[in-house]
Amino acid sequence: MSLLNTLPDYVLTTKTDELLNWMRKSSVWYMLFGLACCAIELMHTGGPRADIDRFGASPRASARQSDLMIVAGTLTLKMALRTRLLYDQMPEPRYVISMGSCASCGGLFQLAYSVCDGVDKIVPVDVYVPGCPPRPEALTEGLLKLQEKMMTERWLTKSNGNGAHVTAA
Amino acid sequence: MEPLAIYQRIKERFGDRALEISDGKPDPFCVIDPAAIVEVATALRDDPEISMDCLSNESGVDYRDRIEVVYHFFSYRLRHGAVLKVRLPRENPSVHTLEDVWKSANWMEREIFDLLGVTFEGHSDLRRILMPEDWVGHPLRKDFVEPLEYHGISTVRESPIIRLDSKKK
Amino acid sequence: MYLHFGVPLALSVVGIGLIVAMFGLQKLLSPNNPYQRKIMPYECGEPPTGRAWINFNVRFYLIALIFVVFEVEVAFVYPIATVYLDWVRSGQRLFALTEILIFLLILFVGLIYVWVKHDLEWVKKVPE
Amino acid sequence: MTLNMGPQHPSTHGVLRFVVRADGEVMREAVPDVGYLHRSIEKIAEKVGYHGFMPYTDRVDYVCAMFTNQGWGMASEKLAGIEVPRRGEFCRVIAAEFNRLASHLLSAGTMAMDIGAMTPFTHALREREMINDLIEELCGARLTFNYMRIGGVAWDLPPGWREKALAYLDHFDPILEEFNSLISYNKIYIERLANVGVITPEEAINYNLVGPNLRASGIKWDIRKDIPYSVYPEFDFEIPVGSGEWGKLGDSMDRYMMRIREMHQSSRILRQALTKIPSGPVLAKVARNFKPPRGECQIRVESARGDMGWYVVSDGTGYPWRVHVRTGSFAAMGIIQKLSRGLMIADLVTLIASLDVIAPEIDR
Repeated sequence: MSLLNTLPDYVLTTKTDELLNWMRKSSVWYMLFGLACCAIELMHTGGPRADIDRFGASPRASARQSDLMIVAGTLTLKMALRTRLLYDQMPEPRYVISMGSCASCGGLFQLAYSVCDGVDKIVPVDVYVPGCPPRPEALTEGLLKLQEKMMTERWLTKSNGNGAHVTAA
Repeated sequence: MEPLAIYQRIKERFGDRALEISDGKPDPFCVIDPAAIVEVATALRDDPEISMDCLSNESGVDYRDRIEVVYHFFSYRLRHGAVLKVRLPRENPSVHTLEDVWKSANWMEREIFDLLGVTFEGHSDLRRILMPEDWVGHPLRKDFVEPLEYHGISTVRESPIIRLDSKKK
Repeated sequence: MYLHFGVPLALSVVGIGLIVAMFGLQKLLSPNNPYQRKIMPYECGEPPTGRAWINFNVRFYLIALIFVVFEVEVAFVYPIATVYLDWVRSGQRLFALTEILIFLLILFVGLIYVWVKHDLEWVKKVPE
Repeated sequence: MTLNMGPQHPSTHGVLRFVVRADGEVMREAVPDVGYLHRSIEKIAEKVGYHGFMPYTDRVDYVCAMFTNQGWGMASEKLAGIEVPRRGEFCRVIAAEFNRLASHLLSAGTMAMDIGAMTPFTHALREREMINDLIEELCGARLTFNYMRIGGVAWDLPPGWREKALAYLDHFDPILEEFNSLISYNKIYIERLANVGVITPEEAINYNLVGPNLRASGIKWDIRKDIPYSVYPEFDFEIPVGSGEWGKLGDSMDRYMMRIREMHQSSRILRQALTKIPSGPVLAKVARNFKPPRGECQIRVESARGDMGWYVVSDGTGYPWRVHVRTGSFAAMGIIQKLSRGLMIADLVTLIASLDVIAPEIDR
C-alpha cells in the first residue's frame, strides 16, 4: 500500500519529490567495497582531510545498510559474480559509482585474462569517476554529481514516477 | 659458500641425477632430475655446510617445448642461496611436492598448479588458488587462448572509437 | 480532577505517535521490491553456506540466564530508589536501608556462587 | 557452523575470503580463499616491454609502490648490467623510505581500527596525507607513482623539496611518539594483541615469513643490511628485532611494534639521505627499446612487507619471457590456516592485521 507511482499525472508533486530526494541525497551511505588501489583513495576520501562525511556519506560495512556502492578498484571475473549478488542484496533505491578507470572500462588491465572490463557489464552505473586512482577531490565531485542526479528523480506520480532505481526481479 | 661450489657438491653426491650446471650470467643454476628433487632438497636442508633452511621462491616457467620449475633456496644461517631447476614435459607435467620439506612450498606450488598446470604429487590440498574454481585452462602457458566469455560476462570490450565511427556514417 | 494523569497520557500519545509516524512514512514512501536474490541471507557477497538454525552451546544460555537475574534485581531497585527520600523524611530511614541491603545481599551471595562455579569465565579454548 | 568472512568485509584488508568453521566463538579452522584481485600482472609483463611494465609494478603492491618500482628497476639493471648514478640511487632510497613510512602508518592505523580504536586511524591518515603531498610534489602521483625508471629515477628532486622534507621529518618524529603512546600502551590494545598468533622462529623460517613478521619472531634479518643493495650501506640504522616484552616472542604485539620502531629507523635513514645526497645526473643512458641479454636473475628488495623476490627470465627480445614476484603477503597467508586453529574469531582479525596482508600482493 505504498504511495509510490500511484498518484494520477495531473497531481503536481514536484515539491514533495524534492523533499524526498533532498532527504535521500543528504544521507547517502556508501558500502565499504574497496577492491584495489582505489580502496586506499576511498579510505583517504573518508579520512580526515577530504572528508565526504560532510555530505552525509558515511561508510557502512554491509550491503544491507548502504544505498550507494562505490566500486573502487579492478573488478576481476571471480569478483564480478559476487558484485552482482551484493548489488542485488542492497535495498532500493540504490546507486553505483564506478571509481577509477579499472572499474569504468578495465583501465590498464584490459590486457589481463582475468579482469572484467568495466563494472557496467554487471550492474547499472550512475556516475563514472575517471582517474587511476582518482584523487579524493575527484571522488567527492563524483558524489556531488550523484546527489544532483538524485535530485531529479520523481517518485509519486504514476507515469513519470520513474524510481529508475527500482529494478525488476 | 658460492652457488657454483654448492652445485659441485650436489654433483659429487648425486652424480648423474644432477643433470647440468650452468654458470649463466647473471645467476648460475643447476638442473636436477625431477625424480630426485626431494632427496636433493632434504640433502640441501640437512647438510650442515649448506643448511638451506628456507625455500624462498618457487616459480614455473613455460619454455614452449618444456616447462621448468625453478626453486630458489636460501639459508638464513650461512647467508647464501642456490637455484635448482627441474625440467618437465609439457603434457601433464608432474613432480613431487616439497611441502613436507618446507611448509612454504604449499601455496607456491598451488599457484604453479593453478597458472601452469604442473601437478605436484603428495600435495596436501592441490586446488586452484588464484583463478575461479571452474576456470578452464592454465593462463600462464604461452599457448593459452583467453575465453570470450565467463558466466555470461563477455571479456571483450569493444573500443569506443569504433562506436563513434559508426555514428558518423 | 484527573488532571495529573494528563502528563503520562501526553507522553504515551507522543511516543506511540512518533513510532507510528516513522513506520507509516517508511511503509508509504519507500519502494518495496523483495525478490529472491535480494532476500537471500547476506554473507559478504557469497551464496550462504550451512544452516542458520544451529544449536548453540549451552554456555551462552547460562550467561544469558545470569544476566536476566541481575537485570531483574536492578529493575526492582529502581522504584525503591525513587521513593527512598519519602521514607527518609517519614523517619523510617534505617528500616528502608536495611531492607534494600538484605535484598542486595541475597543476590550478592548468588553472584559469589556463580563466580566460584566459574560460570562467568568466557570460554577461550574448546577441546578438539 | 561455517561462517563466510567473505570478499567484501571491512577488516580483511582488501578482497580476501576466509571460510571459518567455528564452534561458538572459537574457530576450528579458517581456510583462506584468495584470487579475487588476481589481475594477471605476470602475464601482462610478457605483453608489454621492460619500460612499459613499470606502471604495472605499482599495482603489485599499491600501498608501498616505490619498492616494487625499485625491484623491477634493479632486476632489469642486473640483467643488462646498467650502473645507476649515485644521485639516482639516493633519490630511490629517499622515495622508498618515505613510502615505507606511509605504508607502516596505514598498516598501524587500520590495525588499530580493526581492534576497535577509531581515532588512531584518522591520526595515521592525516600523517599519510602529508607524506602523499611530499611524494606527489616529487613524482606527481599519490599512490601509483611510476617514479623510477630502468637505470635511475624519472625526475630530480624539485627545488626546495629537500627543506620541506626535512621540515616534515622534524614534525613527524614527535607525532610518531604521540601516536605510539596513544595506542601502544593501552591496556585493551595489549590485551587484544599479546600472545595472539604466536609464531616461533623456526616456523617463521619454515613458512618463509619475511620482513616485520620475521623480525618479530626474533630473527635479525633485513635485506638492506644483510644483502646490501643500492646505497643503504652508507647509512647507519639499526634493525628492530622482536623481544617478546608483552607476551611470548613472535606474537601480534611484537609484529605491531616492529612496524612502529621501523618508522623511527626510516626517518633516521631519510635524514641522513637528505643531507648526504650528492649532485649529478639521476638517470643512466638506457635505450628506448631496451633489450637485455638472454639470461635470468632474481633480486630481492626489502619492501615494507618484507623482502620481495623478483625473478625475471629474459630471452634477448624486448619483452621479458617470464616475471615472477614472490611477495611478503603471499608467504604470510600460508601460515594463517595453521595459526587459526583454536583462535577466537575476533583474534583472526587481529592476526590478519598484524601480518599486514593485502590483497594485491597475494593475488598479483
